[in-house]
Amino acid sequence: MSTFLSQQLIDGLAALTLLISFALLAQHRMLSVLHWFAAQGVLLAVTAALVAYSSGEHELYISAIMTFLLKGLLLPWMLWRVIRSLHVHREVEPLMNNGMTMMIAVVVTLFSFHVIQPIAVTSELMTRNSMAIATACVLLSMLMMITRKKAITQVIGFLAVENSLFFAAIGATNGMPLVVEIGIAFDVLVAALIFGLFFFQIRHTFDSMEVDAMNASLIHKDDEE
Amino acid sequence: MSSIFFQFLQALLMLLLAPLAAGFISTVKARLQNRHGAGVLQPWRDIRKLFSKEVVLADHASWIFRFAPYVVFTATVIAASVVPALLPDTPLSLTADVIALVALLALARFFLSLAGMDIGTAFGGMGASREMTFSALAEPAMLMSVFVLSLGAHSTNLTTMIHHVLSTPLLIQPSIAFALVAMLMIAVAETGRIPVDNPTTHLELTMIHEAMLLEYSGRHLALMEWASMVKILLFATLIIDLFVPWGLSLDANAAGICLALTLWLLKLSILFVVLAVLETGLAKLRLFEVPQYLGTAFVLSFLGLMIHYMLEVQL
Amino acid sequence: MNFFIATLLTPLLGGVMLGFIRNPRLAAKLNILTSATTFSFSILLSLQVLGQESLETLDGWFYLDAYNVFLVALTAFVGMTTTIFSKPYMQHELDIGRLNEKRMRLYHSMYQLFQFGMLLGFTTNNIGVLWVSLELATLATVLLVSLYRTPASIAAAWKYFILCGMGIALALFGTILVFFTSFTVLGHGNEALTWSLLYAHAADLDPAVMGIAFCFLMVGYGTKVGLVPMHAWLPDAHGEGPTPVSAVLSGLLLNLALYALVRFKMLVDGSTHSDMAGHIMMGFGMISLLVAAMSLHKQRDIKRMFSFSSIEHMALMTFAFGIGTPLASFAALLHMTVHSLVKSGIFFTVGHAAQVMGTQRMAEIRGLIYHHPGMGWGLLIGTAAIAGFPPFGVFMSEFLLFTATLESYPWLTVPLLLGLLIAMGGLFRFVQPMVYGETASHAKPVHVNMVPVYVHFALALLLGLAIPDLLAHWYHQAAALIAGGGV
Amino acid sequence: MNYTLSLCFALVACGSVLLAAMLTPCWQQKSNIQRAVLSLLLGMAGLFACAAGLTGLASGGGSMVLPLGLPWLPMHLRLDALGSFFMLVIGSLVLPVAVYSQGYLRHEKRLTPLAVFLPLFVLGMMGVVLSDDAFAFMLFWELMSVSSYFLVTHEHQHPENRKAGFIYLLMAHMAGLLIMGSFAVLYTASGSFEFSAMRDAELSPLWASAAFLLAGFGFGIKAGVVPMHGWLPDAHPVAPSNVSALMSGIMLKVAVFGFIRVTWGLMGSGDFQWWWGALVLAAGSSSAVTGVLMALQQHDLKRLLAYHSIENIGIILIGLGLGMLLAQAGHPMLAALGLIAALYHTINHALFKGLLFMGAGAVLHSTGSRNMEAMGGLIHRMPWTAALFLIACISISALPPFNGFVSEWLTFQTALMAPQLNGTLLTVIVPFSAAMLALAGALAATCFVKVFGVVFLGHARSDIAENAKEVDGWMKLGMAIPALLCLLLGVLPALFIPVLDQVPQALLHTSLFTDTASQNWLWLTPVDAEHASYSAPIALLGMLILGGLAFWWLHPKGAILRRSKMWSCGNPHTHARMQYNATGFSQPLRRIFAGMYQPDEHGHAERHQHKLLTTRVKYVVHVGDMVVKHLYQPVGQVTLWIAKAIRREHQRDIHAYLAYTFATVLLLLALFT
Repeated sequence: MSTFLSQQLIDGLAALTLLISFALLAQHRMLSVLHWFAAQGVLLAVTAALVAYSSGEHELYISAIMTFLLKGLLLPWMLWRVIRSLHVHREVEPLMNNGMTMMIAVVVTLFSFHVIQPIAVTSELMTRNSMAIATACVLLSMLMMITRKKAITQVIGFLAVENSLFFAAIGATNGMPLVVEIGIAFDVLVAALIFGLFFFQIRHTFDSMEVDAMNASLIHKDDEE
Repeated sequence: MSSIFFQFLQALLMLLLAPLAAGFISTVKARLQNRHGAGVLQPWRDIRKLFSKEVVLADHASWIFRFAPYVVFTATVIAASVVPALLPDTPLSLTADVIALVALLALARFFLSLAGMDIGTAFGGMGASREMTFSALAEPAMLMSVFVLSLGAHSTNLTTMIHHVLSTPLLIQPSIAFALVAMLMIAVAETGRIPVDNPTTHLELTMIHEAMLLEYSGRHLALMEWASMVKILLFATLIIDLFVPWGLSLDANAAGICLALTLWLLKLSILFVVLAVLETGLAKLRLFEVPQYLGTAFVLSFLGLMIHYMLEVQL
Repeated sequence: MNFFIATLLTPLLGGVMLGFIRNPRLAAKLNILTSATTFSFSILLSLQVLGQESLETLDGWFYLDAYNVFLVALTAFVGMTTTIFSKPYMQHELDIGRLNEKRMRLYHSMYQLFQFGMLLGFTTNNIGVLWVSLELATLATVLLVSLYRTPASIAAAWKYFILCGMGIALALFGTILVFFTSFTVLGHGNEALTWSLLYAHAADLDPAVMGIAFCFLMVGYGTKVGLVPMHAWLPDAHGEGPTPVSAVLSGLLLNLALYALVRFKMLVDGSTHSDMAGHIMMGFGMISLLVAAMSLHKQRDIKRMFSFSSIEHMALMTFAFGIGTPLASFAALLHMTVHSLVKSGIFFTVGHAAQVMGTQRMAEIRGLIYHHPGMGWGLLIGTAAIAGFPPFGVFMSEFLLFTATLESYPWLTVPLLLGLLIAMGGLFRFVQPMVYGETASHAKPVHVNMVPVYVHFALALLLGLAIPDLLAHWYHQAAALIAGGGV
Repeated sequence: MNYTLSLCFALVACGSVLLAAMLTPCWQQKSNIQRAVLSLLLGMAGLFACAAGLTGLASGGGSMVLPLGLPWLPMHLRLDALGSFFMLVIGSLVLPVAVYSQGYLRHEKRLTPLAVFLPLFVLGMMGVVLSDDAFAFMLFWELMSVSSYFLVTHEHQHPENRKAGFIYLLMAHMAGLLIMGSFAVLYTASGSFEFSAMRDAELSPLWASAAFLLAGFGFGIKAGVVPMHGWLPDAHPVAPSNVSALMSGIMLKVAVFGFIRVTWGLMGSGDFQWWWGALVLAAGSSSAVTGVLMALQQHDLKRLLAYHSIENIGIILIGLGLGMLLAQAGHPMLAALGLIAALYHTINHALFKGLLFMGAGAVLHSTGSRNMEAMGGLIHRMPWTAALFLIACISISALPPFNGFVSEWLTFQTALMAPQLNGTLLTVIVPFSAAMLALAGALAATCFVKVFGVVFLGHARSDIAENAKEVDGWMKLGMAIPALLCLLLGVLPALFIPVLDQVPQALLHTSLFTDTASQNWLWLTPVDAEHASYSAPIALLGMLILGGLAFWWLHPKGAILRRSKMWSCGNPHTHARMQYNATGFSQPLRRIFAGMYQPDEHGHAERHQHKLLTTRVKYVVHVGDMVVKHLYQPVGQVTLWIAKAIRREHQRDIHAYLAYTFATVLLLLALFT
């Protein structure tokens, strides 16, 4: 298949990823958030495979598989376990209302395109657009971390950021060197494990998954005159 | 050699004339009040009598109390002997310039006040407190009025200043006039006369100088009194030297000295008559009006200074 | 033999081994042993480098130059002294039941892993691996911060984790951006992430991309450095974790983050040929300095307070590196060294003091100088040293920084001096009543080991009086390297 | 690098204090040995410092380089004329204080901190005087500040002492930073930290003014110049008295030294601008008057003395300011006169203020109180202390024949050079400042009549005063030395001033004493004999002869002298409480200067049954320091306010912080791409 076509495909996938980021931001029900997250993982794996195929860098297949297993299956499954055992599939109430969030999201996306524009002009890379999209995804996922109260949604936001980064690595640079990939993947895994460990700790000590509840325990020490 | 002799003559004159001066003032005052008065020699009699009397000392009077009279007396007399009465330049006149002279008097005052506080009576402390306070306010004013002259003469040595005044042609200098008035006011305050303080008063809560002498007796009292008399004469002579020095004999020959002596006595008597008239005419100020009085003197002398720069100095 | 490997493997293996040792006393001893070994290897390593300007091994995976060699030695040294301090300290925590054997195991093993992460970060030549190692160190410390499992410690760890996680993610994005432009130059392989090669080809990198990359890296690694406004995690993490962890956090981890930041600054400068990176760093430094200095005046918790002082000093270094002249860089490097020594020393003292009083609330810590003179004087002298009083090294570095500022940006000296003054006031406002005053009744007898503290202060003193030629030489080289010129 | 005798002396002095600081901790347990070692080494240091100073002034100093400090900047030490003089100042007080300490510290519980930090403190001061590059200067300067902080907080069980220490350290640090600033300005001009390079550097007027202002405020804070003096009256009294003596006696002088070193030495009188001198003159006058006026209202003995330090620093500054004005007007010789007046007052103040603090220490030592209202009649129980204290009182009151008068006289003489200045404004301002000087001097006399009268004369006002004991020989000896020096410097200034004259020769390249003046040891005649002259020896001699005569003539052989109850206007049964006390003594001034003091007074009469039957009357007055109230406290409050606002920011929840990071990224991207 011609690089041009693959480029087209990659751009399409990039668009999808952006869409999913928006979806994650918009979602209210915990489980659907999880679904979209899993979908994003799978999408990444596909992108990786595609890039591997088109650029002929076979080590990318490995990372594609890794991604699929880790981000498509393992992490969502873990999170699902957590949600179920902690009974937190209630509605997730965001800090600010949805419309507002969407507005900001759109602005942020435009902004990131504006930021990447100079590169697009100067650099002779074919994958520059996907870099712009990756930037947007990163910022959107951060926005998600900010606007959600529940600890779990924050984590999903965090992992979404990782996903967007991975997408940047794949889509924009045809994948980082394997060692680094593995290292990053390993870190993400460990992070996820620690998260899981934390959830139970938090639940156990605060019997709530609200972040504010935790915050209170920190504030008091500064408060009295 | 002769200059040294005249120096001692001059100092001696100061010392001996002082009681007479005091007597003179009180007699004039008495006459002004239609009294007969005790006579010019009365202070001399008092002093002689006090010398021969025994000293009664409070139980726990410390050595300060006995030491003070001698310091007060000697400091005042040394200061007096520096002021030229007959000759402008005598060997001792270089010993202390005006500033040093003021300082010597301050030393006397310092010990006087300490003596006042030594016995621990309420009056002594009161006197010391007031004396020091008011003199502290008087001192800058006095120096200011002296500066008016010494800045003109480029000197603080009395001799030089006198020569300067003598050499300058006699013309009306407003700055000098201001300085003179200020100096007179200060002199009244420093010597503890009406309207600032009343030397003849006792057992009044208004007294300043006398309050510190209450515990003194015998020779100590005599020295203290004598010192204060010398001080009056000193200030009078100082004013004469600074403002109307004409008549001092520039070289030490008998004729000149005699002329100078007569002129000096004349000037003194005029000054003292004025003082006596003022004392009879004026009432004593309330205690806390004294600062205003001294402040006025300070402002006057400062004005004199400014006028000196603005009108009289040819830059 | 290759000392790189030795230096790195010792803590790694040590960490794994300590994970299986149940007896805490034995574990503590082994902990010390491991760190001591690491330290001796690091010394040998630096001696090896001493000859040549820089050293690359394992086909360029590891790289030592004047800039990081003494940081490796410093890290290993502080790591060692901290283990010595932590032996009695953690034992006491165990005795009063704040910890159990299981957690002690976690503590020791994680401590060594943290060491591994640190050393890897300092020695690696690959900016990707640098990121990985920093993340590793972070994860290890997250577990250490939450060691006590108290609500506050959990919350602190969570905050630490989320904020730094986000930060570190941004850093990774920055790294990817660098790769994005570099693989066009250096081919699609590890070379494109190898710092020494990047540095060599810095001029060929796309300035625009590097600019954007630095923005992300600044925020990302800046979070780890503890720069305002990304610093919120730092006081809590310091305040709630065990004191040895606070000590290494302040003394070492922040250094690593700043080290990484400066490495990237060197690349960016080489690529953009502008002061953009420097100005960004100066801005962050100045703001952080003032905010931290001000916050020092309203504190309740002793460890939080000193963590704010850490922010202040990291800010000073960031500012200095931002100025970028050789003199400023020299000052920053010196400051980095002395701050690590003094601040960790202070944390040792503070830890003991908190144990003696049974609280970290400064209002309840009183009259140290009466019942534990050594401790009291330690805290007092340490504070004086960190506040920048001579003859300690902090004074010397601040003096140099001040001069450098005046040479380049005269008007910035005003806020700089103001910040230093305010900070000093804040520190003494609280330290004085703790050290002095009426003796406190509730003081408990605690087995205290003040030797590491005094060693640290003695070194700081030495650096304040006269910098050894060897070290000065390194500083000069490093400063030249960073600034591209000689002092 | 040339070693000379003087430099070696100086090094020995520094060495022995360093040794003291290192050795004394060895005898933690045996406080006697510790004390002995301390006093011995300190005394040695003082002795050698004096030697260094004298030889340095006589036969020139030397310089050397130590392998310390920055890698590319070894530590430069140099002993020049100015340094030698201040070495002399330091030595002449450290020696007696060392002797004094041997007795004073006998009952000290926690001797070790003192025994470590006192020598370090002295070392710091000597180092400042010796150092010849900015880094060494700052190093020793801050060493001086920090060690003196530890000495101030030595008796830290009292909260107010801790507060004083804190403020002191803060101000000292601020001073240090400002001074560093001025050095940095000079550094940018010269490109080197070495003073030798800074001397040659050419400064633009703007930068010169910046350096001058930085140095002025920096050293001014440390010297306690109004209005930066707020820390001083709190800090000096709370230190142990021997330390207070050193702090007031020398440390403030080291600040003066620094000021002279930077302005006269490094910038050079060529760079002076007319308003510099005017500023210094104004600061001096205000310090002199404010200091003494505040002192008058104190009844804590040591606090009172501390305020007098402010006054005397003011007098020194008046001399310096006049010198700067005259130098700028192009009269180096008259400038030299001003400089010499200032230096002379420097050493005088070191001596009598040291003596005063030692005396206060002796009183404190034997009564256990600093409160003057509790004293009285101590002259009977502590005759020696009283006599020596009196000498100091006379000296500080600027009365002949003691030393205080000489320096004030010289300052007056300088002030009378006003006509030499160009510009009518200055020529009027200058005599006015002279009047202020006169006022300060006279008020000082008032204040010390109060001090001596209330503390030593009259009846004992309490049991502690009743049962006071005379202090031991060491302390007497320690006080006797400066007392003797006060007299010598007062009587034989004409011998000492030619030695001083080295300093203006080094700084202004001109000598004060041309042929006209250098007549003989009898006469002190700056400029020339026509202009002004003062002969302390003759005056003293005259007074002795006259007093002797009077005594010999009046004092009868069988001394008729009867002791009896005091008369007290016929009411001999007065209670000790009826005496004038400190508060009463200063009441007139409190009323005259009420506008400046703003005292808060509370009178209150307890009446019994009937409204005419007053049983007891209570009167409380407090005079606070306006500067502290209107300058220091507001600054502190603002700081706390901001700190609070920031702390509120630190209590938000995690989303806020994430938002911060997010915003920061966007901001950076927006700004820099």
